[in-house]
Formats: sequence, structure tokens, C-alpha cells
Amino acid sequence: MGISEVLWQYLVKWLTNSALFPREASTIAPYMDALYFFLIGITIVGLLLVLLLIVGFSLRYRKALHPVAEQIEGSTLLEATWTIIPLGIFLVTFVWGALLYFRIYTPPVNSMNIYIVGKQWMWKAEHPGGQHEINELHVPVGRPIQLTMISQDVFHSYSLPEFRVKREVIPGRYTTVWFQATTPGTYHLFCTQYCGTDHSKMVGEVTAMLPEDYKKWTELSTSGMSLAQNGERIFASMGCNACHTGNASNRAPSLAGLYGSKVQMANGSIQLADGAYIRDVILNPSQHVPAGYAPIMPTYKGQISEDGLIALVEYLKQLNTNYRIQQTQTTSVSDQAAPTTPGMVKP
Amino acid sequence: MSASSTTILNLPDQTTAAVPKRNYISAEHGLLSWLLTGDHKRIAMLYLISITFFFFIGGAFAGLIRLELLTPQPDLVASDTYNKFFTMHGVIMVFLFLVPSVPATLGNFLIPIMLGARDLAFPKINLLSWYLYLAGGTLTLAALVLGGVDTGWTFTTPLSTHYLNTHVVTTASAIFVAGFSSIFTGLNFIVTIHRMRCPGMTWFRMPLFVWSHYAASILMVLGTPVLAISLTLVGLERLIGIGVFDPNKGGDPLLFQHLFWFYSHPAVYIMILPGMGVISEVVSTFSRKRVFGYTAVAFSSVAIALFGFFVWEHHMFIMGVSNYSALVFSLLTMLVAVPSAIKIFNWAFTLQKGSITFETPMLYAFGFMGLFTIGGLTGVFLAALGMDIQLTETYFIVAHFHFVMVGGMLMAFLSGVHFWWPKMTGRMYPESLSKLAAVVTFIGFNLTFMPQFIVGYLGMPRRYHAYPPEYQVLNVLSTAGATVLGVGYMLPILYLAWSLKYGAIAGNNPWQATGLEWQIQSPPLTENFTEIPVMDHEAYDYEWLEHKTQNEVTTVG
Amino acid sequence: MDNSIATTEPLMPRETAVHEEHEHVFIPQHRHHFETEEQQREAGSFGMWLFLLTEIMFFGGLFFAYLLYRNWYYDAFVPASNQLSVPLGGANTAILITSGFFMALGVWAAEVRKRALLVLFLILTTVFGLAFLGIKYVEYHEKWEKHHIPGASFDISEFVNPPKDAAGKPTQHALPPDVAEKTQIFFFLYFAMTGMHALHMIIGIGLLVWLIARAQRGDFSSGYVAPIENFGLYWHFVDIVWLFLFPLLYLINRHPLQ
Amino acid sequence: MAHDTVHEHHYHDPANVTNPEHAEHHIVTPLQYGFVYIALLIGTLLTVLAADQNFGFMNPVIALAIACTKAVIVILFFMHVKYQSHLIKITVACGFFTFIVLVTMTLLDYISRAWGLW
Repeated sequence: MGISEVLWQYLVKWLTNSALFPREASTIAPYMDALYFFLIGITIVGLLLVLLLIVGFSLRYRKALHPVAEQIEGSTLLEATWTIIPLGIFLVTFVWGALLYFRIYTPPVNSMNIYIVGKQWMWKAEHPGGQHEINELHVPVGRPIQLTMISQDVFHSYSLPEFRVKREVIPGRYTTVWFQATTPGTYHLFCTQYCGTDHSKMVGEVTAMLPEDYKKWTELSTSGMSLAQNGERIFASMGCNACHTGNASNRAPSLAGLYGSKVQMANGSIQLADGAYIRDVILNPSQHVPAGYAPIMPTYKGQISEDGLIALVEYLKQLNTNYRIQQTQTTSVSDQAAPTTPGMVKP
Repeated sequence: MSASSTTILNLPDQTTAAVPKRNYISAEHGLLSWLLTGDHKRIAMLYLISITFFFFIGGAFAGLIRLELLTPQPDLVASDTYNKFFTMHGVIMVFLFLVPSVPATLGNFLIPIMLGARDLAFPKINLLSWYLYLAGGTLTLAALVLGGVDTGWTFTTPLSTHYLNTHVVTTASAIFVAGFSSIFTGLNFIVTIHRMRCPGMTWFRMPLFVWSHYAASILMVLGTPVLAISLTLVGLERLIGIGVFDPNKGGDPLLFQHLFWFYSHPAVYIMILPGMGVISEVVSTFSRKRVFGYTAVAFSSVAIALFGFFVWEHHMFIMGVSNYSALVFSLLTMLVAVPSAIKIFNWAFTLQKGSITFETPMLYAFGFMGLFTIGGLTGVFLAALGMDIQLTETYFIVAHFHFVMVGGMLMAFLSGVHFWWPKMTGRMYPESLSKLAAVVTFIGFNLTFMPQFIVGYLGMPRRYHAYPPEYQVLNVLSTAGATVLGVGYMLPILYLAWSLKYGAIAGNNPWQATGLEWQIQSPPLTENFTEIPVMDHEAYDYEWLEHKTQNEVTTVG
Repeated sequence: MDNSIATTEPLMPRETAVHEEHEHVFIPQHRHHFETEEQQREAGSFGMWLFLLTEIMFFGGLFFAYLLYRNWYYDAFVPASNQLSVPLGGANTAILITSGFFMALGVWAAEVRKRALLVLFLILTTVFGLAFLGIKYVEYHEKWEKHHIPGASFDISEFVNPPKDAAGKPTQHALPPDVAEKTQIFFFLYFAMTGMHALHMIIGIGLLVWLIARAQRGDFSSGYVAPIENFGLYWHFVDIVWLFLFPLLYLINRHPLQ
Repeated sequence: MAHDTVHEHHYHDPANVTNPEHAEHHIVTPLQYGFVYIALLIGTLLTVLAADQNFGFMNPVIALAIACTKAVIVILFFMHVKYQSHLIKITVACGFFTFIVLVTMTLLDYISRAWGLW
């Protein structure tokens, strides 16, 4: 067709640069785009209908052609039509949107969990395998990835436009979202909730890689200590093992196999021991006193950072036996008393 | 009926006509007569001047934002300054321009006359409302001059309470005070509409302008105090440092979001409903026809007001609210979209079998109908839960609410100002120049905000000082549009000021309209009517007007 | 935030034509833009009620915050609520009801145009209002001494190890420190709600003093009672807010140990 | 109270739009105020006594019920809403309805937050 090479390059660059919608890089993207095009279709149809009516009536009944106006009271039939039809369309949109919403915000069970900690003006990603990233995220293609996110200060919002997912990152509570990348490549990561001075610098890169590349990357960039191991270190240094020894004392319950179980509370309610429960027990222990125990656990608020809490959650997630705790128990109990947290008021 | 086939403008003979000697402007002289007036028409003029002043300050900030976004790099101003720009743009435009503009100017001026009353129920409280508005405006300017505030107009906690040391408390008290101005305006309207209609003026003989202001006033009175308490709590939390919204001390930041949006969504209906009232009047007058389905349009205003209180959580869909409440609020948001659709179609069908002419107010009304349709339908995008995940907090939202607020509300405000300018000042605005301004505004608007829909879906976040280079093409288009829009908004100020002195004499009923306000002299007397009229005809009764002008011609002749 | 009621220039009260059967009273302050005095009075009380709607929604936000945090931190709210003295609170409620009673009698006195009685009742309303504020000051002062005012100086030691009563039995459950911190939220809500209520009382008493002055001059003894009636609505509203505040703040759980 | 209910509702001229309901300006006698006053004091006493008994979760319900009845009494008699036009009655109802909407719709979120987690 005789278009010169240079012109062709420019056209391609111009086309890709001013695309009308982001690349579809996750399994949910086509469904989101389908709803988007459906709604754009409705908007165009609605707009054309209204423009047709207005322009048509204006030209047909302009003063020159139709000098005397005929008064029309109105017609309940017409009123009914443009109440029922929009309502019908909007309800279809509602159902379709709700299905998509529930699909995005309920992660599948087998998804690989990555923790995201948002703090004023940067993103920290904590992989269970011990990889720590700043303003970056490396994920394998073809596997559902669940992001468990929390903020250390203000509201942020983890937005991946190419994956069509976005979730607010709130201080004080875990929020989750999941996606499954389909095509390898690097994509945008934005913070879309205004969070202060450098809100626009809180951006990053998400790199979707083929599984084997991802495995190679994990080996290269590991910090040598997985989150669970880091959790165990914090568990010991904070003196948790002084009470949670696992043998039948009524000072503190055994934590082996706690994650995922249902815990009977002192006030009779039953709570699911998931990540949020464990985090809240560490920060506000006396609000989650299990049945048969006294509220003697001190609060660790302000002493363990969000990353530390994530490490502890990961540690408890894989803690099935108290064997290692009792092992370290015999060596450390002899020479050092349970460290008292500063600021703790003597009961 | 004037013979010309392109306009219904019917001006008196300019050689002999003059602005009537006795009118509300010439009734008293001196600054105090204006600053201590109880006359609703004078207060409307005071509001018009102060609102225009704040509109241009807010507009200046919009211009600065668009200038910064010309380039992907953050190179015009520092990040803090940019954050203060968009916060001030938001606060001034929302609380000091959009909420009061049509109700406080056109509403104040016209509702008593349209109802056949001499004045609003509480003239002194009406004046107090203007002074509270001024106090709110001065406090906002004080916050601006002292160093600005950079929380965004939404004051998201815990950012606004613990992580910023700019003038949050000053701005919060400014909005608290301006909120009371809005409450008192709403209160005045409700009491006047209920208690001061002239004999014969039943609810269904009132103009639709009054209906829409009635609905907006309900929202003002019942919604604004919740904003007042949420800003008070933010102020208390900053001053005493207690933890109502602070997660570290056990507070819940989402509680602020609930209280804030409980007002701020009805606020957008406070902004748009009066605009819809203006459009009903303009479309009916320039197509010489009664509004199609009068009762449907009237009840849809009230339906919007009622449903407006049930939908606020669609601003918080991704903020971790429970899935089940998200479902309920998404469904209710779909329901609140239906009355707007009803109104648009009723206006469109008012044109049918009419005798349509295309003066400036009608051009703005057409602009409103087109742009509000787009704005309204893009709102349905955001009400759909799944779609909201991709679209919230991006430029798609910015485009949506600018389409509804600037494309809808501001077009309606300009349409109303041009439509009632002869009644308010006794002078006609220059027709051709104002038509040009309307077209320039329409083009500038579309050029500014259409690209933002696209860049929004591409993922560009809101309130970003710098953005990835691939969005530059669309942002440059948007900034170009903003300059055209700026010109479009500058023109009316010029020729309307010019018309005060040199405009053609308008006479009582230049548009040959049917409203009570068009049957008295323009500018009206201070007491509006020499004796209280008796309403004996339907709202937009052109046969009655025909009959009335017949008698006048015969009796004089 | 002064809710100035439609104030009018006090004209000298002219002789009023009183018909026995249908009381068509010519009110001196009949504003020109109303058709009849009847219309003016109804517009006035309707406008006042609309203003009270904004007050309902204003306090509504606070009541919802109270409802939320009471459910979240009930254990901390119980001992914190027991810090408040019920006798003082109960006395305050009775005082405020009495003040409302005298205000209602004042409205009656204005309607039957007995100037002396009206002035007396307004003064009694003010006195009981001031008594209420006095007791409030005593309670606030006691919180000041115990360091229970929220903010930097808030001290939770009294909740962590509550004082023993004479028989050595603890009067309250001892709260672990992290739950004890949540008592600060109770005290914030207590000071926010009762403080906002006290602010409305102070505004009310300010208006009362002004109304007494005008009543003394006889403005309200010739049939024009709108300011008194509207102020009565405002005062009873403030009374209703306290009727809800007292049980919700003072009586959360008077028998914690059972 | 009973003697003047006879001409409570006399004919309103519908055409008189200026004030269609022309409410008869009803004066509440001090005697009635006395009864209301005593009722309120009894209510306060009742709520204090009820608080000292342990009704479990019913305590707050009783406290609110008593407070609501006292509030209704004050609104009807002290604030004369019982004798005023329908418009005022509807306005009062609107105010409390909007407050109920604020509370219930927001609680809808807080209550159902933990639903999906079991």
C-alpha cells in the first residue's frame, strides 16, 4: 500500500499512545470492557434519540413553518414508556455491574496472596516468599493473585487500570482484591485516592511474567528470609513465646492451627480467625478474649509495624505444631524474663 | 404577534420607550439602601454580583490546573501548590457558586413574583443569608490568602485531620457558615411556597421553576446540617486531637465518609434541580407551548429530592463498605436516575407542535439538554458496581460531574440569566453577540471534557499533578478546550454590563411569556404588584395570554 | 450561630379591636408583605419548625456517631458512663423540664396578654436554665480534675484499676489498657453532645434576656406573640435533645457487676 | 380539654389559598401544662429506676422508649403541634423520617460488614 516506513511507525506509535481504552491484561478485563461498551452504546443511543427529537422537532416546528403552537397536555402512555424503558435498562446495568463487582472483590480460594502496604507516597509489596518491593509488583501470568492491602497512614487506592481492578487501601483494616494476569508486560500502578503532597508520585510498575521467568525472578530478588520466618523472629523478639508456649497453661491459648479456625469468645460470640482477626488481636487483645482466658495480653500497638503484623499473620498461617516454639522455649526462658512492653501500666 | 418569523421578541418602540421611573432599583438610593435592604429583588442582585465574583476566582483556579496539566511533568508549580489549586477550585465552585447560584439569584428574584406575593416570607433572614454567604466567602479567601488548604473539597479523613497542617479549620468553618446561608434560603422558599401563594394559585398552577426550587429547598434544609456536624467533628478532631475518625484511637474514617456524602449527594441535586426549573420555563416560552406532562415533570423534581437521600454510598463503593450495602445503594442510585430521564424526554416533547424560535436562552437550553443527557447517562456507568471499580477516582468521574454541573447547571444558569435579564434590569442583552458566546461555550465545553472521559477510562487518576506521557495528547486537547471555555464565560460579563446602559428597552413582556413575572413592569416595583393578582388560569396558558393581549390592544386602540 | 427570628421594629401597641366571637386582632407589627396576620403567624411558626429540622439533623449526626461507637466499644462505655453522676444528671433533667414548663406558661401568659406573668415566667425559665448550666459546670469541673477531658491530658488509670468501695469490693470491672483507651471516645462524645447542647442553651438564654427586655416593655402583651412562641419551640427542642442525652449518656449500664 | 373540641374543625374556605388551613389559634391552659410537667418528671424518675434494674439487652430499649414518649409529649403539648395545621405535623414527621433514614441506611453498612466473612 506504499506507506513509508517512518510514517507507519509514527501512526502505530500515535495509535498505541492515544488508545481509546487500556490494554486488556487480566481475565476480568474483557468482561469489564463488555459492560463499558454496553453502557457506551446506551449513552450513544440515548443521546441520539434525544438529539433526534430536539433537532427534529426544532426544524419541523420552527416558527417560520409552524407559526401557531397547538397546546398538548401530555400523554400518560409516553410518560410510562420513558419511565419503564430507562428503568429496565438501568436494572439490567445494575445486575450486570453487581455480578462484576462480586466477581472482582471475592478472591478465589487457590489464589496466591501478596500483601501490599501503602504509606504516604510509596507502595510496599510483601511476597510470602520473602521478596520485598517498593513501587513495584512482579506477578506470574495465569494464576489468580490476591492482594491483601492496608495503609499505614491515610486513605490510598491501589489501581491497576490495565487489569481493571482498584481497591481503596484503608488504615486500620485489610481490604482485598484479586486479578489473574493474562499477557506478560509492564503495566501502570496508580494511587487514585488523594493522599497528600506527592499523591501523583505514588505510582509504580506491575510486571506480569511467564511462570518460569517469575520463578527466576523470585530466586534473584529474595531477601533470604520468607515472611513466615520473619514472623517467627518477631514472635520471639516480642516475647510472644513467653506465654504462647503451646503447653496447657491457662495464661494464653495455643496458636498452632489457629489460622482459619472458628474461635469461641469469652462473650459467647464466634469469630473466624483470619488475617484481620489476628491483626486486631495483636493490636486490641482485650476485645478478642477467647473463652476461658483472662484479658492479660498487653497491646502491641505502636510497637509492631504493619509489615511486622503481616509477617506475624504469615507465620501463624503456617504454624501447625508448637514443636519449634517449645524448642526455642527451653533455651531462651532460662536467661531472660518476658520483656515488659514500655508504657504498659502494671495490672 | 410580531410579524418576524425567526423571533418572538416584541420590544416597545425604542424612540419613545424608557425604563419606568419607579422601580425597585430607583426606589431608594445610597449604599445602605442596598446593604440593608429587605427587598428580595435587591438581595438577588447582591447575590448575582458576589456569585459572579467567586465564579471567576474558582474559574481562575480551573485555568491554573489545566495549565499545569499541559505537560506530563510537574513543572508549573510545586505539588503542594497544585493540591491547593484543585482544593480551592472545588471548595469555591461547589459551596460558593453551584449551590447558591440559581436559587439565590433567580430563585430569590422570581419566586415571590411567580407566586403573586410581595416578598419572601422572611426578608430579614434573606438578607442574613446573603451576609452569611459573604462571611463564608471571606473566610474561604482568608484561608486562601493565609496559605491555602490542600485536603480536596471532600476533606477525606484521616488526611484532613492528622496528616496536613494547612488551613483546614478555617475552610471548614467557611463552609459551615456558607451552609447556613443555603439553609436559610431553602427555609425561606419552603415557607413562601406553602404560605404566600396568591388567591387561585394552587399547587398545579405554579410554574415548574417554583416546583424545582421547592424540591431543592427540602434538600437544603434537611441535608446541610449533616455536613455542618461532619465538618465540626473534623475541626474538633484537629483542635483537641480525639479519635472520632482516627483509626489509631479506635475511630472509623468511614464514618466521616458516610456523614459527608449524606449531604454531598443531595447537594448535587440542590445544584441541578433549580437549573432544571429554568429549562422548563425557557423551553416552554420559546416553543410557545405548555410543558409536556406538567405533573410528571413536577413530581419528578420531588422524586429526585426524596430519592436523593438514599443514594450517597455510591461515592464509597470501593472504600470497603460491605458488599450488601453496596448492592442496595447501587439499586437505589439506578432508581434516582429515572426522574431525570423523564424530565429530559418531557422537555424534548414540549417542542412538538410548538412554534420554536432560537434566541440565546433557548440555545443554552438545547446545550443543557444535550450535555445533561450525556452527564446523566455517564452517571449510570458509575452507579453500576462493577463499572465503578474501574472508573471511580479517575478523570472519568471528573468528566461526569463537570458534564452535569458545568454542562447542565451552568448552562441553565446562563440561560436563566439571559431569559430574565430584561425583567431584572429592564434592558435587553445584545442578541447576536450572546448567541456567539453560547456557541463558543458549547464548543469549548465539549473540547475540554470529552477527552477526559477517554483519559479517565485509560486510568489517569484524579487530582494528579503529573501523569504518564501517553495521556498528554488528551490533556492538551482538554486544556485547549478550557481556554475556549474561559473566553465563552468572559463574554456574557462584558455584554451584560454593556447592556445595563446601552441595551434596548425591554418593556414588560419582551418574550410574550405567560409567567406572572412577565405581566408586571420590568424592572418591577419594590412591592411587585400594585394589588395582589388572582390566578385564574393554568401555568403555561398561552390562550389566556392571547386573550389578554387581544383585550389590551382593543382597549387602547 | 444566631437564629434571628423575624425581628420587627417595636411600634407602640395601639388599642386592639377585640371581637368576642372571632378574634380578629390587628397586630401592630403586621409586616406589609403578608396578606393577613394569621398568615404571618403561621409562616413564622412553620419557618421556626423548618429551622428545628436542621437542628434535628445536626444533632442526628452526633447521635449516630454515639450509636456506632457504643456498639463497637460497649465494654469501655460502661465504666466511662458510670463516671457520670446520675443524681446530678437527673436533677439537671428535672431542672430543664421545669424550665420548659415555665417557658410553656410564658407562652400562655403572652397569649392571654398578661405582661407581668409573662415577664415572671421568662425570668423563671432563665433562672432554671442558668441552674442547668451551673450543674453542667460542676460536672465538667469534676471531669477536669479527674483528667477525663479528651485530648493529650486524658488519663485512663482510673479505668485500668478502678477504686475499691468501702468493703474492698471493686465497683467496676478493671479494663485492660487498650480497652481503657476507648473510654476517651466516650468522653469525646459526652463533651461534644453535652457541649453542643450547652452552647444551644447559652444562645437560648441570650435570646431570653433580650425577650425579657422586650416583654417588660409590653411588646408581647397586645396579641403579637410570635417571638415568644418561636422561642418556646426552640427552648422545648433543646429540652428534647437533653431528654435523649440523659438516658443515652448517663444510664448506659448502672449494674455492671451483675 | 374536651369542652373546646366541639368547634375544633370548622369549615375552611378552599379558595382562600393565602392560608388554606386557617388553624384556630388554640390556647393550651396552664392546667394542661401542669399535667404534662408532672408526666415528664415521672418519666425521668421512671427511666432512672428502670436503669437500675437489669433487663439485659432490653435496658436501652426501655430507656429509648421512655425518652421517645417524653419527647412526643413535649412536641404535642408544649410545642402545640397537636393544635396546629397538618403542614406543621407533616414537617415534624419529615424531620424525624430523614434522621431515621440517616441512621438505618448507614447502619445497613456497619451491620453487614462481617456478613460475608464466615
